[in-house]
Amino acid sequence: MPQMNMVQAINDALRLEMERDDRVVVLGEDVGKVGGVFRVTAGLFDAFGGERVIDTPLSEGGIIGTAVGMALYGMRPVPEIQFADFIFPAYDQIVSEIAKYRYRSGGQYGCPIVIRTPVGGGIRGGHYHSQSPESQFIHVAGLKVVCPATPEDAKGLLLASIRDEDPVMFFEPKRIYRAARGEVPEGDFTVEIGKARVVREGEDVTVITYGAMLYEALDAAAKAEAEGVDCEVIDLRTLWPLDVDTIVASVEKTGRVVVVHEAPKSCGLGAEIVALINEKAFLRLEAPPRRVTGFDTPFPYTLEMEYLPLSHRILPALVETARF
Amino acid sequence: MPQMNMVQAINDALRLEMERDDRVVVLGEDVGKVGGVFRVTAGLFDAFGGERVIDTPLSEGGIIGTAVGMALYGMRPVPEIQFADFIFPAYDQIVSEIAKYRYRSGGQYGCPIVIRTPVGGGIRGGHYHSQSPESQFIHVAGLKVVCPATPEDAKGLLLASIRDEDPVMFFEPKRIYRAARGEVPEGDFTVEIGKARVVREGEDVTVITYGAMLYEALDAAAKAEAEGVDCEVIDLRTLWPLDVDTIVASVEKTGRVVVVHEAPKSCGLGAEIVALINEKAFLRLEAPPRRVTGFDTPFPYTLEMEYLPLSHRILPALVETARF
Amino acid sequence: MTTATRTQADQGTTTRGADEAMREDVVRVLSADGELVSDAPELDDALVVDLYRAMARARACDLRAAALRDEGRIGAYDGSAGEEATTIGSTLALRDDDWIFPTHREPTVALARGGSVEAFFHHLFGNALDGVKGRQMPGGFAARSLRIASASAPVGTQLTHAVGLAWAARIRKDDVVALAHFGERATSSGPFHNAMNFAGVFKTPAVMLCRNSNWPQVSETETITDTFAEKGIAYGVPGVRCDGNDPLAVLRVVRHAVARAARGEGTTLVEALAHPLDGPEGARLDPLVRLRNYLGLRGHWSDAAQAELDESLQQEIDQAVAAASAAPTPPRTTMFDDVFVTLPGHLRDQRDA
Amino acid sequence: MTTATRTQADQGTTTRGADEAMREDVVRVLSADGELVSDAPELDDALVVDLYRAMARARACDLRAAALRDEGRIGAYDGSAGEEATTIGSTLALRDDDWIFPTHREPTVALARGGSVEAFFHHLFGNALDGVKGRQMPGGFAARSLRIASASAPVGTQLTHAVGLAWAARIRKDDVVALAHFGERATSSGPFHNAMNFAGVFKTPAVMLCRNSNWPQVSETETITDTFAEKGIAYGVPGVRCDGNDPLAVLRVVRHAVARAARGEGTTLVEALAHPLDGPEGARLDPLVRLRNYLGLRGHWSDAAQAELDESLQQEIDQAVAAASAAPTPPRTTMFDDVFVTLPGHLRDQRDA
Ligand SMILES: Cc1ncc(C[n+]2csc(CCOP(=O)(O)OP(=O)(O)O)c2C)c(N)n1
Ligand SMILES: Cc1ncc(C[n+]2csc(CCOP(=O)(O)OP(=O)(O)O)c2C)c(N)n1
Ligand SMILES: [Mg+2]
Ligand SMILES: [Mg+2]
Repeated sequence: MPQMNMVQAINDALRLEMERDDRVVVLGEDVGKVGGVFRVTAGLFDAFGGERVIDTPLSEGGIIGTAVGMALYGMRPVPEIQFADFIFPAYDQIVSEIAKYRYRSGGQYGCPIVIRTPVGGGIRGGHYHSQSPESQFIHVAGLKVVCPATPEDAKGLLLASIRDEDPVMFFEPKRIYRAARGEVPEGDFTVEIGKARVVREGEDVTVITYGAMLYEALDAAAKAEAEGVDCEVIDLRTLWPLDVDTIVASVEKTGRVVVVHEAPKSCGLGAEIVALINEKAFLRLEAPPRRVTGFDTPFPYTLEMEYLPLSHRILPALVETARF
Repeated sequence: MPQMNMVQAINDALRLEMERDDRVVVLGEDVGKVGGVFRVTAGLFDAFGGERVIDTPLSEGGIIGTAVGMALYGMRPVPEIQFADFIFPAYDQIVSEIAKYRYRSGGQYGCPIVIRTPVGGGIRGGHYHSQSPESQFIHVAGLKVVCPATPEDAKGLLLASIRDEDPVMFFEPKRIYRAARGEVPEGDFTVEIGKARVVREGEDVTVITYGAMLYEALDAAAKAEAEGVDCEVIDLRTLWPLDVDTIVASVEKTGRVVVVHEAPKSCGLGAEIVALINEKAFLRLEAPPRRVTGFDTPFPYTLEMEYLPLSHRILPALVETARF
Repeated sequence: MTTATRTQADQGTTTRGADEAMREDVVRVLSADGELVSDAPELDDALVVDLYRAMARARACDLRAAALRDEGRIGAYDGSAGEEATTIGSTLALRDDDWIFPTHREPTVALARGGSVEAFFHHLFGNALDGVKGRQMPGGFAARSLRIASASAPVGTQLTHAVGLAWAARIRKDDVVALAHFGERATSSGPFHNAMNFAGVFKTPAVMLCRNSNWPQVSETETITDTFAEKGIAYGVPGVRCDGNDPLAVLRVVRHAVARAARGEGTTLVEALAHPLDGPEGARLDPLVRLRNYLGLRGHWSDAAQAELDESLQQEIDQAVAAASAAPTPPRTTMFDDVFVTLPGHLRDQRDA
Repeated sequence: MTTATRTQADQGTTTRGADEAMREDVVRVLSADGELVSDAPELDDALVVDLYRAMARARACDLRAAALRDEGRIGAYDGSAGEEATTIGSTLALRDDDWIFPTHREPTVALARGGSVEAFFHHLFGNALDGVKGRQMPGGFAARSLRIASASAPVGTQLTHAVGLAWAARIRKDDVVALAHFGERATSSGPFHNAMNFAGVFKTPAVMLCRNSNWPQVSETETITDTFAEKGIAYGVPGVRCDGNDPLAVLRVVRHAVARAARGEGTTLVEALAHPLDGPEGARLDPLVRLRNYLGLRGHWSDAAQAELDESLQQEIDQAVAAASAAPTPPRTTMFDDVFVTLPGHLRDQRDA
């Protein structure tokens, strides 16, 4: 299998699906001739032309709002938002329209749109090139939310997302766009939406994470091992709907949980996971579930490496939870 | 003390503060000559004129975006959004600008804006006149979030909010706009932001709620008493920052918790409260914390009374939690 | 019912007369008394009779719905009684292939596209037979089989949807036009700006139909421009104004815009100036009366025809209301359907708790 | 530094010549060689020298910042080298009382309002002495004492802020004008629509200054209108175009817009057509060279003066960069400040964990 980074894997998925299905169109700011800020759509304009790889005006609301109409007509729009931080001008279209279209039309219409956007910090981007707004979409019923951490998952999940009849928020962890490399199957394959992956098996503490923080969690787990703590690390891959079975099975085994995410702590996905574990495995809990997350501040600039829940912040939580 | 309903209490607070402080302006769709959809601003246009009680174009983004500029200039804008469901066109201005303005300017500027908007269901309003989006604002650092359940709190909290140097989301539970009546102190007084109220004391189960659901929780608590379950009911009043001390003190006593809110369950404020209690009082928990909330669906129309977490849904949760 | 073919529409609008009419300040075809005041394009009398019948049906359903609302038997209902020139006139200017993006005020357009009166009332009652399964307020209908999008409350959002659908049709090289309804206040909304700009840049085959129902009052709160049509200039989208109480004016202007769109020339912004029925000029300018007079003058309508129509509409509506009010409420479990195509675990839990 | 008084501005723009110039398609005062090409309004030579010095200072700081960026010593920095006619010309058209709402490209406007070079570089380094406490990228500065709002990344948001501030000043009956900077692509954003519409309806004393830096290319992706200025028509806001590489043209047009705003006549949309420095015409039309030639022709500038200025700027900048790169990083605990005025419990917990 070829080695690819995340950018290449996503590009490969887009190209493949555009060849396979002529209803698929890519649209967004600078996605065409320029190939996107992160070059994720590079080459697609030349391959498929300006009617399928569309440079739009600078308006996220317009991009997503027109994508709705395209989807109603039977197309498969895959809009790109340059940074997740700039998705909010389109928030109304996403939460009031896309998320509710199937429901409010009594199932007559669907809105199969995949909104691709880079998330997360670690690139010296400050408030507006670093945020992780996934819980602002999870709380709203009607959206699937995906966040791959490996090139293989990025390709397989993107192909699954474009073929899904439901709208999907597809968050791409930009910090590992090029840093995460790995083997990626050639040609067509999908990774099922809604299935987490146990990346590392362990007996003592369950670590639940996703996106770029997977690598921090794995690093902390390796270091915890040196301290005699055996961690199981789960990469959620799909953030909504959650793979509750995989989470609960692990917690049933370990009785101890640490959730790690970049997004601010309060009302983040970590809170939901802790509450769910309380509902599903309360009697098995041997220590208070911990959250190691971004802080409840805007994403800072100079101090971003203090803000992110990196390995050195995860490690003590693992050890303390194991020894509670 | 005079009896007032919520609408009258809020109107009274606005009038009082506009008299006291000429920097206060009210703006929004139909808030002037018409006096607002729910008549909350009735009479203010006649009393203060069109430069302080301003009918704006139909654009929530414009209302909130210009309010930012007013606040930077030293005014105290109190914009109204007709229904919380229509706040999302202004979401970018709220989460990207208002919430971050003080932080990103290194404390040079503040954005003291109070955004008033009716929330909640029970008025046959369907998806778009019923939602409770509070967690979509709590997750974003930099906003205070308030939701009164009584006329007295509505007046006192609104006065405190307008005088606060931080931006405040002021959610008004529209189902009890007229149904909640009570004594309201005349003239000037404030209710401190960040303080919950123990509305009913009890030993067995702590019920944490806010807004219109307070009355459902109290009703369920009264019925639970008949079944021998003694509930303590906390009205949060301020949803962010949370009054953690009051919550933890109660859970330390009861060891059992039920959180009740109208908003969808997943990633709602209830999840955060459960996760916080895990962090602060894990060893005192004698039963899994429960959430009785709106479902993870868009807010329905015909079936809205099945959707809301009314007394008949709260009661079994109280009893089961007490007997766990 | 909507018999307009693209060729007809073309004929109706590429004649010299029609094009010149488009250059008028406010396009008008009928006087208040129903007499032709401008050089009318070829009009098929049978089509005008169809138009009149569809308008009468819409009016009757709107009035009954308002009565049901006032009796508290259904929820809040606005409708568009008095605005049939715009709602129904524009619908008959489209082919069945074309799409309609209504606001919550135009559920009656479904009736003009072959939707049944019974389906209309099932929806208003939000019952188990409602096409949208009781999920939305009376204004929030949808009819995919009729190519009518899902109406909803947030003002303006449907404008970008219409442009997006038209754009998709253009990309697919289909001869399909999308028409969006909206009120004049929606021009202040964000989606208006987005829809108009994308429509301009991508030359989408869309028609943006603005009901200026505040007319002849000026909407000082929304804009200081004299017209809403001129807002098109910012986007390279031509604006046309027409008498919104004149069904034949709306028909002509929308046909013109549709033909223009179909020719690949892009979007037109239409401002229909509508005197509200309860306004000072409402009764005098009632589009229903105006069109009936026109047909009467041409010998295509009579008091007997009117009596028969009234009678049959009342019967149809009575039966539909009886059926709709007798139908059951949607079962509780349906609340959890259609959030996603297949029920996920957490919703199964919530449904079965 | 910004010595313009409202009266001067008025004089500068109510003369016959100035008003006529506003009616030109593209207002231009200087030729590429620095000769007057239009009947100039009274221009105080001392002010023009100030303008030239401020532009030179901005250019020098911008170039050094770009170098620091290329060396990886600071984060992403765009700046506006070559656009000083617009950034600095407009700043000197304002009084100190007036407000500026910049994008991330105009941190140099602070330098033209009395901000120090050292403060400029402390900010770029995001160090403990940075006025915004290291919280934003290099473009995201703020200077309340200079009445400069907080620049940020989201395109367009500051436009409504500027209009809101101007509106507030109008309500308070203060003689204050707000000027917003933005690029031509921002005209597609939602806030542009909101800001322009509110500006029209409430006649706010604001100036909307659009840098069309794509010029002479047409931004086909953003709009199909020929100009960005004409977008004002949709909002009843007059649009004026000027040569964005001509500092005196920008000065004149912005003064005119400011005076108009101060007279209570509302907002003006200014489109400044700027050839980028690295574009085909950039070197020839460099606004710095153009203004230096103008001053030279009038005997107000010399090679010696230039050498002295270059020397002193380099010294000032060297010192500032040294100080800024030596200053410490903001302490970790500061990350939790300024989210709210007082630190709430949950942030105390997070800080002290
Ligand atoms: C985004 C949004 N804001 C506010 C409302 C509340 N609202 C419902 S109808 C209406 C007035 C709409 O006026 P117009 O667009 O002219 O349509 P009309 O009702 O006159 O047909 C308002 C403000 C809404 N539905 N959506
Ligand atoms: C809302 C939003 N969307 C996208 C971006 C990413 N972005 C940054 S600058 C830019 C282009 C801006 O062009 P223009 O407004 O003409 O300003 P210029 O950079 O040319 O000065 C884009 C798309 C952003 N910052 N904000
Ligand atoms: Mg209207
Ligand atoms: Mg530009």
